[in-house]
Amino acid sequence: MTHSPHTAPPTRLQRVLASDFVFDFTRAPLAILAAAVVAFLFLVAILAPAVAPTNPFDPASLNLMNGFTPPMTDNMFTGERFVMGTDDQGRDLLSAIIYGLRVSLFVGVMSVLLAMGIGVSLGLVAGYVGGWLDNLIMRIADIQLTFPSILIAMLIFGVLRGIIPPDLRDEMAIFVLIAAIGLSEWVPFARTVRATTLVEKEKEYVQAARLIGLRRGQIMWRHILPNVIGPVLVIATITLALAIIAEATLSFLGVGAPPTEPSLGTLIRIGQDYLFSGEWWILTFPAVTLLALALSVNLLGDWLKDTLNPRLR
Amino acid sequence: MLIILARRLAQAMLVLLLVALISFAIFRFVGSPVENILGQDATVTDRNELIARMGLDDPIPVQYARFVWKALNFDFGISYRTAEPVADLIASRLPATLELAFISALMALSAGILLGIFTAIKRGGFIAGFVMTTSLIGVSLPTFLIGVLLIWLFSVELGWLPSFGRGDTVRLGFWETGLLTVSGLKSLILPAITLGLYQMTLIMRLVRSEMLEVLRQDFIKFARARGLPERMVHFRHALRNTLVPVTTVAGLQLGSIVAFAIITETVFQWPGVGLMFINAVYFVDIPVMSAYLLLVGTLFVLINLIVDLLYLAIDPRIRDRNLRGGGG
Amino acid sequence: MPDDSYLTVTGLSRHFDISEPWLARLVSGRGGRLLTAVDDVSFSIAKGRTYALVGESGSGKSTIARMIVGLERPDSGTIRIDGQTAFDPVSGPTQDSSLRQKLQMVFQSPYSSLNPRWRVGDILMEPIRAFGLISEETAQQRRVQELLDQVGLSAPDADRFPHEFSGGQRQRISIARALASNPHFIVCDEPTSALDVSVQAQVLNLLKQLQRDLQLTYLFISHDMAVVRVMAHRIGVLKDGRLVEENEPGALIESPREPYTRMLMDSTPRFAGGMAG
Amino acid sequence: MTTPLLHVDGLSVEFPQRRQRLQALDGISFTLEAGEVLGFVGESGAGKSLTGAAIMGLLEPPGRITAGSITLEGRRIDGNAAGVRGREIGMIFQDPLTSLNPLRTVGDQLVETIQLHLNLPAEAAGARAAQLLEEVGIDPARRGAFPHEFSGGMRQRIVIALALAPEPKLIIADEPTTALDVSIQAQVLALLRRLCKERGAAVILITHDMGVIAETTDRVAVLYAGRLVEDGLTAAVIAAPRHPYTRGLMASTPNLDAVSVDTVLPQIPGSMPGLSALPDGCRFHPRCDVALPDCSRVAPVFAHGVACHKFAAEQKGEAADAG
Repeated sequence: MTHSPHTAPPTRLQRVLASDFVFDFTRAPLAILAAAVVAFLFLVAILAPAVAPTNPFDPASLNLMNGFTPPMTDNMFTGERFVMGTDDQGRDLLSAIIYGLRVSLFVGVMSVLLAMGIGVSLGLVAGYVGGWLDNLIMRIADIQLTFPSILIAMLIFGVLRGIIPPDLRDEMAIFVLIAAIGLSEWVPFARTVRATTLVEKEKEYVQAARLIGLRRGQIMWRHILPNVIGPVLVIATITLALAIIAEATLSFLGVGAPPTEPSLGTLIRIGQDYLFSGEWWILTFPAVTLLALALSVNLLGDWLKDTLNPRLR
Repeated sequence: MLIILARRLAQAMLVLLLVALISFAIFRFVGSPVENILGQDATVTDRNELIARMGLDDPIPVQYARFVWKALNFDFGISYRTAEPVADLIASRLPATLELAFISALMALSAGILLGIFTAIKRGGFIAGFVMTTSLIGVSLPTFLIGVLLIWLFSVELGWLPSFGRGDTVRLGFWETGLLTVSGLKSLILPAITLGLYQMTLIMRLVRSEMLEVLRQDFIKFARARGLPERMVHFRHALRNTLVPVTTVAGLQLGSIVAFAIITETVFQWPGVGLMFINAVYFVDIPVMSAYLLLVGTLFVLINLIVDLLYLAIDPRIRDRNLRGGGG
Repeated sequence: MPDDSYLTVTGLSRHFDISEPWLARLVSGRGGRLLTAVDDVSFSIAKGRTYALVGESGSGKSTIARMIVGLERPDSGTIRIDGQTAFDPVSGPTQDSSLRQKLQMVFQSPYSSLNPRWRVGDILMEPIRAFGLISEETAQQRRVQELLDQVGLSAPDADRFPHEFSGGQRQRISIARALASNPHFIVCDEPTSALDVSVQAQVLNLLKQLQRDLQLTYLFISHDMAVVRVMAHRIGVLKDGRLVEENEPGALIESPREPYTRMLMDSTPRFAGGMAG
Repeated sequence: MTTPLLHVDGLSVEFPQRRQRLQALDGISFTLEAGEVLGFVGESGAGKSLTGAAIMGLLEPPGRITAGSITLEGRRIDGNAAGVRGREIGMIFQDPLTSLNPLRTVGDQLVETIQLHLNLPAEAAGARAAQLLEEVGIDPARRGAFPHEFSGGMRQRIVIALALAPEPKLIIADEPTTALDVSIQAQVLALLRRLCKERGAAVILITHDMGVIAETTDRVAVLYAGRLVEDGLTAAVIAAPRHPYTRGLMASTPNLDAVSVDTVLPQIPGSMPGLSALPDGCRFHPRCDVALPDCSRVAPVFAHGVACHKFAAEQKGEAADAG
């Protein structure tokens, strides 16, 4: 960054466009591609009712005669064609995938937000306040980290299922899923934020803020939080991929999204049953969508990590 | 050294008691044990009798102590679903899981570390770049999908390997092993790859980034300035310093292999404790869930303890810091 | 104590607990251990003057600075600032914001003393708002520009981020922030030790000029005898937390009483026939 | 004329960045005789450490040498410095805390270096290591200790022992005492100078401190923004600096012999330009109080030990007066 004292400073937009971040992005084809795929999938999921050919939850749109239609082939009874074929119940697979994507992304994003909220606040408090509170929070984090998050999620899922009355289980399933994944992924946020906070808190600008009498909360919120955003963003991206995979895994295992709101994992679970009998498309298309989503998010996360931490390149 | 050992052991015990507490809480408070055993339409006298027999009217700390005591004697109660003692259930299924986890861990560690070193040293090279990008696919592929794809390719399309089960097993005392029969070994291949692949990519990426971090440090620059050839810089100086942080995380990863086995076992219908657990979650079979948690917790605490001690053996700085105080 | 002293420190001490964890202590049978960072230090600074504390790393100079501004709590001793008690062992530190407003600090590192995510204008505005000095927005802006001007920066610099400035310029921003609350007393903790020599002279001159213009009183912390020589009206030499010698600069340098002071000066590299200040 | 120990001619180093290439060194030339102590002085970013790294072939990628040559006793070593590294040229870095491998004992690291370069059997190498430790003032019995068990000054002594172990002809010391306390600085510098003199090894001492230069070096080279601006015998340069930057640098260094607190220190206005915004012509001209019109357009030629238009013009004037 050059600096000559007499030119006017650039505007915010100019600054963003001129930043190394944007510069690097425009020169990373893989990152651009990944961002495009992620943006496309998000858009499709949000606009699902408008872009899906049929509503897979509408019983009226289902025709059992359409069952097991291969992709791009006329059904031998009804003569209808489906881009990605149909499943056992004659549901249009493309529509099912679009709606499944919606569930997967919703669960993924919400659980990342939950994990981020918990992790960032606990990390800030542990790092800045320190003492026994820090010890307590980090011990819990240590213990939780010893257990893989998928196991924690399953456990939380199982416990919540035990607490919720059986007739409400399906209805609450999505929220139980979000809580389970969110609660299982807060530790990386907390650890990173704590580590960054410990570094930032020793910096002299924080002491300068203490000197003018700012309270702890004000210093954490106004001074330290903006400085942990970079690493939090990277973790959030990586965690999004993890959460999407975790959701798919739980749903695949049958302990996630309910049959009434199938996610990509649920679709793959259904598809697996027909793999042996040759109906490959019921598994393949949801699987490819899931892989494309997870891979793109991971690619973005990887690129973000490299760009925000150039030493690691 | 003795002090550290004592402290680590004390910490491990504490964690175990905590895990037991969670496990107990699940056992005691999730759903009602009485209803689960007797059903909803039992009489009040039946219920009261059971409550008294199970000691559910004792103070909670007493119940907890009893729970821990029973657990120490391998008494985890009776499965709600199969009405078998949970301990027997676990004992019959544990060998399958441990064999699978062991083989996968071996694979993940050896291949992961080798590839990690390779991609760190050859950073910027074509092959290393290719491996790195491919590894991202490995991280993005859910374990269950890897399993399903392997089944599709090697069982359905090629018909080379079995798609489910453990094959034939041989009984060695209390241990039932599949490692000694051809069909057992063949059955192991696909699940082991499925379970190990994801861990391998993680370990590889970890080793790479740690090694790059070490290679950037001053003492590496100074080692080069002393005229040490690259081979010595990499293997005598960088590698050892890399393995210190890698040990911890690799240890954790190994622990998580046992838990990830849940997924693999479901895909391949592998008769291990993971499959047992997932069924328990599905049917809200609380005693099995709580026992599984206790089992996995003990395993993790054990691994952590070993990793910690290993760490102390490798790094003289930690050794001294612990002796001089200030740790914690 | 002379009447014109602005700051008076009496019997200031600070210990750090460096004991082993209790379990290790129990096993090894050793008791707790204390590290004495500052040991019974007393001095006073005349109004409008600069008092320098000089010493090597671990001599306790920064701990003293931090205790005086209230970032750290002394174990014993009293601190009186401008007639007010800032700390005494009975009532502890005062929470008086009017006192806090009078003392400010300039830190060592030009890189970590400014929040990288804040614009310079916001950095300078923060003390003004925190102490409620000026309530009206345009007056606040005017004050920020005045501060920038005072330290030799220009008005548009308020919209820039710290990383756009050189080390010397950042240290000027730090000084401007310290000035923002209209303090009477500034603790300068090694303010130039991270700067290049040619820039160090600029910052030292700026501090001197501000002292003249605003009648500021300085406590100047440094490890560099030569820097202290050109800055201080009085010098205290610290060794292992104790004040071993104190004198006017000329007398101290010409005839040091303590061998430690002599050693410090002998090991300060200088060039023959050197350019006098 | 005999071949000098080290000859650097027109050395330029470049760092390709996102949007531009930063020229970190521009045409540095100097000669070093055997046994000589040459000081490189300059402020941060002047390129003094880079010069050392370039000679050692240890430029951090993507930095690279774009022009010039480095010859050691008549052999080109730019491009293949690995062959002489350690054996013929040793190096000492600023921070003794991080220069040693924390996981291996100091004896281990010494023996490793000795065996590699001197082909000694293990026993002889061990004896040699003990002797080296003794020479730098460390009890040889402590060779089994790990780096963290030594103080900063002790560690820098160990680093010096490591650099001297293969009996190199040249030691490059990059700010070897900046991280140490003043009282220890003097000891370590004296030790380094004595050991090198005893072995007839030449030294390139990189520092930002004119005082260190004055007390330790035979000759001094002043760098500014990637260019050499002045070069000469230390005593001569300090007595009569010819470049306005050298003059300013010396004048602005606070001195123990200052007269009074009320005097204003001489200062150079502004600060050294960053590599991305180097001015045309003489890179010092925006801060120079005696700049001529040419200074902002034409880079001055390095002649008579200095690169300055003003000095050249005065020389010409004197020559004309004399003639």
